[in-house]
Amino acid sequence: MVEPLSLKDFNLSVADCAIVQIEGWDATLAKFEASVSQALGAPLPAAVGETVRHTDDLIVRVAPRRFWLISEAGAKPLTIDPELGCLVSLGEGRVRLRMDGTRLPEILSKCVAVDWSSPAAAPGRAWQTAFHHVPVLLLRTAEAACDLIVPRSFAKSLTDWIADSAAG
Amino acid sequence: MNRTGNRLAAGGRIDRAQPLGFVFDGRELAGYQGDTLASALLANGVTLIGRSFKYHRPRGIFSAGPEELNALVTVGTGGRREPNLPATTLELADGMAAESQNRWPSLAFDMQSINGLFAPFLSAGFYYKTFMGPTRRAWMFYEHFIRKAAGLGRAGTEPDPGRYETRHAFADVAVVGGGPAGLSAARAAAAAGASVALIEQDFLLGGQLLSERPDGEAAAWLSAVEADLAGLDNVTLMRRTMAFGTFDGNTLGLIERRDDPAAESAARQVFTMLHAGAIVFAAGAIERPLVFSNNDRPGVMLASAARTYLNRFAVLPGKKIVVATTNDGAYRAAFDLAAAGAEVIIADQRGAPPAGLAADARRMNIAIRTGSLIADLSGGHAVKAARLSGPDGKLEIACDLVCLSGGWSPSVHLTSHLGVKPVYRGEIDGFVPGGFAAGQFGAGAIMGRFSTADAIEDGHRAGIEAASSCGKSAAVPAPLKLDLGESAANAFRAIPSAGRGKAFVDFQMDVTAKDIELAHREGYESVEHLKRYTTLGMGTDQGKTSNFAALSAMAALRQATVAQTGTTTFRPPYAPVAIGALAGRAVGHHFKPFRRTPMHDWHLGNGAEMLEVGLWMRPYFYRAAGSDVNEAYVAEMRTVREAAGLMDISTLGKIDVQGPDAAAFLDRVYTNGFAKLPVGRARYGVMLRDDGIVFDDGTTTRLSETQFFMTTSTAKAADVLSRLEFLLDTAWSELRVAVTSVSDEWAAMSIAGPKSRDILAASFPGLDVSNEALPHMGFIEAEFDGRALRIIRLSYSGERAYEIYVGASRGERLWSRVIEVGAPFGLKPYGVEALGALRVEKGHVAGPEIDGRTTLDDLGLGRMAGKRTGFVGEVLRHRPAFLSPDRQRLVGLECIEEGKRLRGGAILFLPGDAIAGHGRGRITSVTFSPELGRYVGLALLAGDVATEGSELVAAYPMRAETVRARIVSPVFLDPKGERLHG
Amino acid sequence: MLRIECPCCGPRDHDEFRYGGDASVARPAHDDPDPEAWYRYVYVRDNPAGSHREFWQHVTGCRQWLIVERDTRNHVIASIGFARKTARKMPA
Amino acid sequence: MTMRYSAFSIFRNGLSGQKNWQRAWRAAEPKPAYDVIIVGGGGHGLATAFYLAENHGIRNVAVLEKGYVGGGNVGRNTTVIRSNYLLDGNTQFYEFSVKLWEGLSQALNFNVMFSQRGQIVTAHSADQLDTFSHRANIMRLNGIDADILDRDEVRRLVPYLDFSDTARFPIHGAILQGRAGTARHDAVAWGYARAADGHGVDIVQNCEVTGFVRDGDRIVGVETSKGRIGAGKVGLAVAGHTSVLGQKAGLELPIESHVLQAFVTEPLKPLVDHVVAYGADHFYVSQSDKGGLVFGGNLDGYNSYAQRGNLGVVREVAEAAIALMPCISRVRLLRHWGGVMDMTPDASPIICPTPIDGLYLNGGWCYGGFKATPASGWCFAHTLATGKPHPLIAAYRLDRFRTGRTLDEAGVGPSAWLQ
Ligand SMILES: Cc1cc2nc3c(=O)[nH]c(=O)nc-3n(C[C@H](O)[C@H](O)[C@H](O)COP(=O)(O)OP(=O)(O)OC[C@H]3O[C@@H](n4cnc5c(N)ncnc54)[C@H](O)[C@@H]3O)c2cc1C
Ligand SMILES: NC(=O)c1ccc[n+]([C@@H]2O[C@H](COP(=O)([O-])OP(=O)(O)OC[C@H]3O[C@@H](n4cnc5c(N)ncnc54)[C@H](O)[C@@H]3O)[C@@H](O)[C@H]2O)c1
Ligand SMILES: Cc1cc2nc3c(=O)[nH]c(=O)nc-3n(C[C@H](O)[C@H](O)[C@H](O)COP(=O)(O)O)c2cc1C
Ligand SMILES: [Zn+2]
Repeated sequence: MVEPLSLKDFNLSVADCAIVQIEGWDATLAKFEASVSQALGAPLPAAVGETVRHTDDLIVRVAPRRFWLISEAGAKPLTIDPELGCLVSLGEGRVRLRMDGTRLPEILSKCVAVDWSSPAAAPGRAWQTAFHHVPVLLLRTAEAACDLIVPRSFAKSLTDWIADSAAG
Repeated sequence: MNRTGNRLAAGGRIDRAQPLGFVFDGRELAGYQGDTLASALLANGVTLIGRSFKYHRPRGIFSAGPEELNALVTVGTGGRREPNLPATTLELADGMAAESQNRWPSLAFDMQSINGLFAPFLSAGFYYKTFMGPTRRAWMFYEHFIRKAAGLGRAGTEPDPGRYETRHAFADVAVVGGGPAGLSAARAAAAAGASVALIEQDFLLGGQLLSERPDGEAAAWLSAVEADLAGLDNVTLMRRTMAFGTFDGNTLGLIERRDDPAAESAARQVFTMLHAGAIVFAAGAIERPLVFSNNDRPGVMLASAARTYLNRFAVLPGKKIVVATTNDGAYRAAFDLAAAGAEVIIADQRGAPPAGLAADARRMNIAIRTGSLIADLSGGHAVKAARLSGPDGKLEIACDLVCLSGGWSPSVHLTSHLGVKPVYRGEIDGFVPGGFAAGQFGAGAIMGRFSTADAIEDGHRAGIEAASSCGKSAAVPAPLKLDLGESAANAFRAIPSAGRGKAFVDFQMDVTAKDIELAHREGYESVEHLKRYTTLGMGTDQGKTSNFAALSAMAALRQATVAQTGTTTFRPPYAPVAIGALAGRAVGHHFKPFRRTPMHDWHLGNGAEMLEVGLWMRPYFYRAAGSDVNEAYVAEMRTVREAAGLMDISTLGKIDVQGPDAAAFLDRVYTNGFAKLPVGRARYGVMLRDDGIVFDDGTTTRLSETQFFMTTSTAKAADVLSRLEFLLDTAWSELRVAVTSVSDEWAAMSIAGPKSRDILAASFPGLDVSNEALPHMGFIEAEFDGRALRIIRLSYSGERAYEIYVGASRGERLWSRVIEVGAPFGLKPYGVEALGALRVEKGHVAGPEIDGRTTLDDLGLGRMAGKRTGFVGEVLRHRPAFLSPDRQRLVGLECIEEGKRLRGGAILFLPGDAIAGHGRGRITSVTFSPELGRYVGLALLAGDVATEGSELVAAYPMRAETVRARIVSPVFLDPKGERLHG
Repeated sequence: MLRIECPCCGPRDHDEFRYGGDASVARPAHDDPDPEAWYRYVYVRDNPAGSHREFWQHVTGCRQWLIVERDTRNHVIASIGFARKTARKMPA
Repeated sequence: MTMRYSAFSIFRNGLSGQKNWQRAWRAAEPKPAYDVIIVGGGGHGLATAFYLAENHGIRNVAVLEKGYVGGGNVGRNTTVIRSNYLLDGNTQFYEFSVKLWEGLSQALNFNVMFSQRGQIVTAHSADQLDTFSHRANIMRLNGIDADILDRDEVRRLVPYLDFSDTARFPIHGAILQGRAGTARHDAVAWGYARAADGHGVDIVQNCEVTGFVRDGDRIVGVETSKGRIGAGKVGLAVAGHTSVLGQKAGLELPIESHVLQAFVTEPLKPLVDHVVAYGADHFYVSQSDKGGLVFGGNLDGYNSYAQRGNLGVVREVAEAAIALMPCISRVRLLRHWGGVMDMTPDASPIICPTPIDGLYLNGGWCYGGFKATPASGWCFAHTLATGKPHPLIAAYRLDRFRTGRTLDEAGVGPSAWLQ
């Protein structure tokens, strides 16, 4: 359905990605975070937009009480005590667009309002924003590389947009 | 080429090594790289360029920038046709073909110039006073001709093949204007450590410095600073880029012209939304003309423009030149023109020019007539002579160029877009920015700092302040200095002269001094009334050169000060912007990118006619079932009722609701209860708005004690989620509930019909889907191809039916499997038209009934709420109007006239009623029922006449139809629901 | 563009947000039976020309509902915070 | 006695160098008191004053305008006039207004250039065409002209729209009201002002009402920037500023002020001969007699008194414009501005006596009040003169939100502008 793209100075490949969303309740958030980071064996990102890489999982704080566990190797079984929070998997509904190349910032600037040079978009940061009104999550993976996680139903339309932006 | 030799042999910022050919009104002409269309035309001795708006007077080139109001041309043909382009801003390109406008049959001979003869009667606003008879529709007749006469260029009617780009950019400091002030501001801000974007509409940096001799110290300063900036990687130089508007949040709208005919595929213009930490406005100032009789003749030009053509473009626009001025600035033009070999005389309205200037003039034997002004000009298509009048009497001077300088107006446009009114400053007799929002600064001529030296030091200061306002305050080296010794004197108010001919204030809109007097006489004396009554400043240039003269004239008439009369409102864009550029990439299929279900490609591959529903592409019907929708949907209904049909329902909104308080939460958002819903069971639910009107409906399934799976209508999915989040965040934060959209997560299909269970069993051999294991409203969970699978036994069609949900990545695989397994049972896919028809037969309400005006009771669903309280909308749904007996309620209708049919949108009357007004109700949905063999429909009908069995008349005036119908139960088949159960 | 500085995502154009109207009107308890209270909550607005407390949801970001204090005469934003009332301060 | 406008008067004044024209209306300074004070010199306020004098012989009337007459929404709107309303109460009112428009230039002796060029709203699916047919049926049943067009008929009328097979939202058909059209907005304000002035009404500009004078719980006058002025009755017609004055009077209102933008292009030779509205999104366009394409879209979507909008809507409108008429791409935007809209929860107006003795309200016109100007003035004048609502505005009561008798044409609910 969605084709990869390979140009001079810009590449786009498409992959599914396992995402598990976990969310804790207000009053018991600290306990929730403790138990989750214990279960994962990793600290949780302290602020929205920060990420923690752990083995082949990426933990992203997408909202004050909400985290995404994004894993290359398929979702891991994880259980959450309902008294502390809940869990829902979202990977089926998202497509990961993996992009790199020196033209990336220029091409991205035609797609999303992300200040490539700001600390909040530095490598290792996550940035939720709108791509022509569609909610997307941008993961800055390196100096000139990022993943853009987009809703599956829009994936084709948005990659068409990116391809056209890359064309000139 | 150069047949009139206006082009000098040397000098200018043009590249004589790169000649360019172009065409104007069919004439082949030549210019150089670095020319504008205007400079190239002048070089070729072309002085008649266009016709004015109202009187069709001949007009020439007036300025050298975006303030141009005479020399408008049309470039391109077909979809590339672009009217009303100022020749002064068009960068000359090889092969450019331009046409003059607003003339017929030709520029030289224009029929409508006879308007000039009627001028005495075509005074400002004359059309408000006539064209009112003989009949009431008379205006429609006159308007036809008035519209033809009005307008300037003609737009194309074909689609634009050009491409446009939209982008976002960020900078600590944005500097608008690449003149001395802007350049030194950029340099200072960059040195302070800020990232800087320098925005210049021209294709060269330098601003007014480009009008200085290209071999002088100004040029040296310019190239030094430019090299400087080019070397810094925290500075972006944006040439050919106009800042068209200032918006909230220090956002600037920018348009970059690329117009590279070589690269069709590349964007011809780029629209940038620049988010800046701070903005320095260094947009400079624009020279004003003088108002006198026939001041619009071709060959009349702003003094600074003449100087620009001479020094930047190496074009000497005249040989015998009269320079009329009120200030020192124009002397510099006079001197340069004289030095280039022209014969120059200066008419200075002031009693005495500064001694220094007078001496210089004498040395260059330039005559100065002090206290003098131009009384009149002669010449038709080109100026021939100027009549001066002053203390030493009248004097007629033959000339081919007249240069005007009535002082300068700071370009405050962008600083006013956020609603800040400019303020008057006496020492420059002009308006400067009336203050700045946080993070905004001004520098140079825009602030009334008119000398280059001042502009540079002012820009330096502003650059430093702007940078430090966004936390960048490294030490900054002193600015490169440049002093051209201009005096900034500007305070002498130009005196309009009263001659016999028309004295134009707004050349493009043909507004004259007399029009302003008339407006005042008739009481249109507020500057905003003046503008609207005379159309002053309403042309393509928005009065950049003309507004000030008009304001001061009105002030004089009102015996008020210019400070009191004030200015009209400045609005974006600073100069006109192509609408295509504002749309950018979001055109064609990129306008509202659409959504595909996981089975999208299968539908396309299997003859589905697609229909867009709220950005989703859905199968409307399948061509295999019939050649057109009416044939197909009936066939598809039959399949469902007799065997089984498969429908893609992936577009349904799906929301995961979890938490210890999830059940309590649902009890509050739905009109019916969910707390007692057993795990593994589904329930239909309706939500209200706070005002008691039905908001949305759907089913919710309890997956566990603390987890629910909610579905919403396709259309309302986003609104419902947002609403739930609103309630949890703002009102009920004590509830431990999380809501998450899982609409994209699940591919969903509904299999409906008597054979559905057999097909289900065959599709999932391992699963027990017996009535016991999976009763109506039951739910089971399993896996398919390693992905979660949910089956809920729900029916919309009234047949035994199941909704199958599977991980989206496996949607198409499962769909194909069920289709394949189901084929022997007669399973076929069906589309939304059939779905809609099936639900009507079953009496289910949908969009047409849930129209944002109906209540639970209107839809006959009151019992769902019963005596419950405490849910959203519960209190206001009992307002008096909703309880009145004639409130329209849902009923069923059947057509009782042979060979006739019901139609949605028909208006209902009682048999006795006059067929007029709003009737007793309306038909909301209809379908042909293959089962009943006739048309049936749902309607909203006044409760006081809605007795089952009685007759109605359905009127459809648009088809001149009336049909008799009978009121029946809205459930047309299987009222007991036997097909659902068992 | 209004630039709304989301407490957890940073400054964004307002078209990343969904407007939620006047935040100064207090929603009655879910089981409040008083029609007058609901009428006032749903319909009556101060609609000041000046400082206005209003709801915005960061829909294409963290999806939090925020309360923004904004001057309706010039769109200048004075303060922004989460709408959710919580004992602890939320991690930004 | 005001000089009559006619071809002849123009001819005579042409010969006498335009020297003999009189002021269109006097530069009145406020008297100590009036029988009726109308607050707001917009279309509705001025029309009300005119009909008070013309229909009811009440001439001791002042219109108080804080700025210049016509400087509000009447002077900044996209001037679409139509009567294609669905709901009982709206349909008849707006049709009455169109009927008044049809004779307005003659009634005012001022050419308001009412141009019945017809309004076309495109439909983009069979369902949408059905809902248009429902509307058209209601219009016909109420004696209003309406036609349903198929794709080819639309194409014949407006060939420059996108009929290609790549159109994002293909045109399926349209609804046409032939008697709909546009008028010269400023002329409406000036024409009513001049005609009211001719009847003796004082039109006072630069006079901002800052408060109300009470005698017990009755309002007997207003405080203004030009001092206190007594009044037998006070009628509010301040559109976007209704809440501001409502507050001062202690009137609780279901109104929010929102900004709506409008756009105009450079002057062009005739291109768009109708009013054309896009059924698939927020965009509508007509061409002014001067040649500019005048167009608009949706609200900016947040409370505002700033009379200016932002880039988001500028982009959305441009995108929709090109989706509907691709040839507009190289036409250049000349100017865009905003107006302050008095939005009600059902997007229908409020005209009625208020709970406060002596105070009458005319507001809540949202983005649809220009077309209503004559009928609104006519009916509000009746209400002020008789103390009782005119039958045509019976539905526009302030208490309808309490009772539930709202008129929600779009069915979007109390916070339309939040969607
Ligand atoms: C961009 C835009 C497009 C529109 N398009 C259309 C359209 O196509 N068709 C249509 O029918 N309608 C349209 N409308 C709506 C229409 O313009 C308004 O509903 C209508 O003009 C409002 O009535 P009015 O003319 O009396 O308001 P206004 O002209 O705004 O009059 C109100 C007056 O009250 C004055 N005022 C306010 N406060 C005070 C005070 N304290 N003291 C004294 N005076 C005061 C204001 O200065 C103003 O002059 C549009 C509106 C806008 C902004
Ligand atoms: N009395 C006089 O002779 C007199 C009066 C005024 C100015 N000046 C001269 O003007 C200069 C003042 O320097 P300055 O830098 O303040 O003004 P400037 O005119 O030299 O530079 C302003 C620059 O801003 C650009 N600009 C304006 N609006 C823009 C927009 N919206 N988008 C992009 N670019 C835009 C212009 O193209 C120009 O290049 C001095 O050289 C001075 O000699 C002389
Ligand atoms: C129907 C209509 C046509 C307009 N045509 C023009 C025009 O041709 N040129 C122009 O400069 N402004 C035009 N305007 C806009 C006005 O200049 C002005 O922006 C608008 O009335 C709002 O006033 P303001 O900008 O002073 O606040 C037009 C406005 C309307 C309502
Ligand atoms: Zn956020």
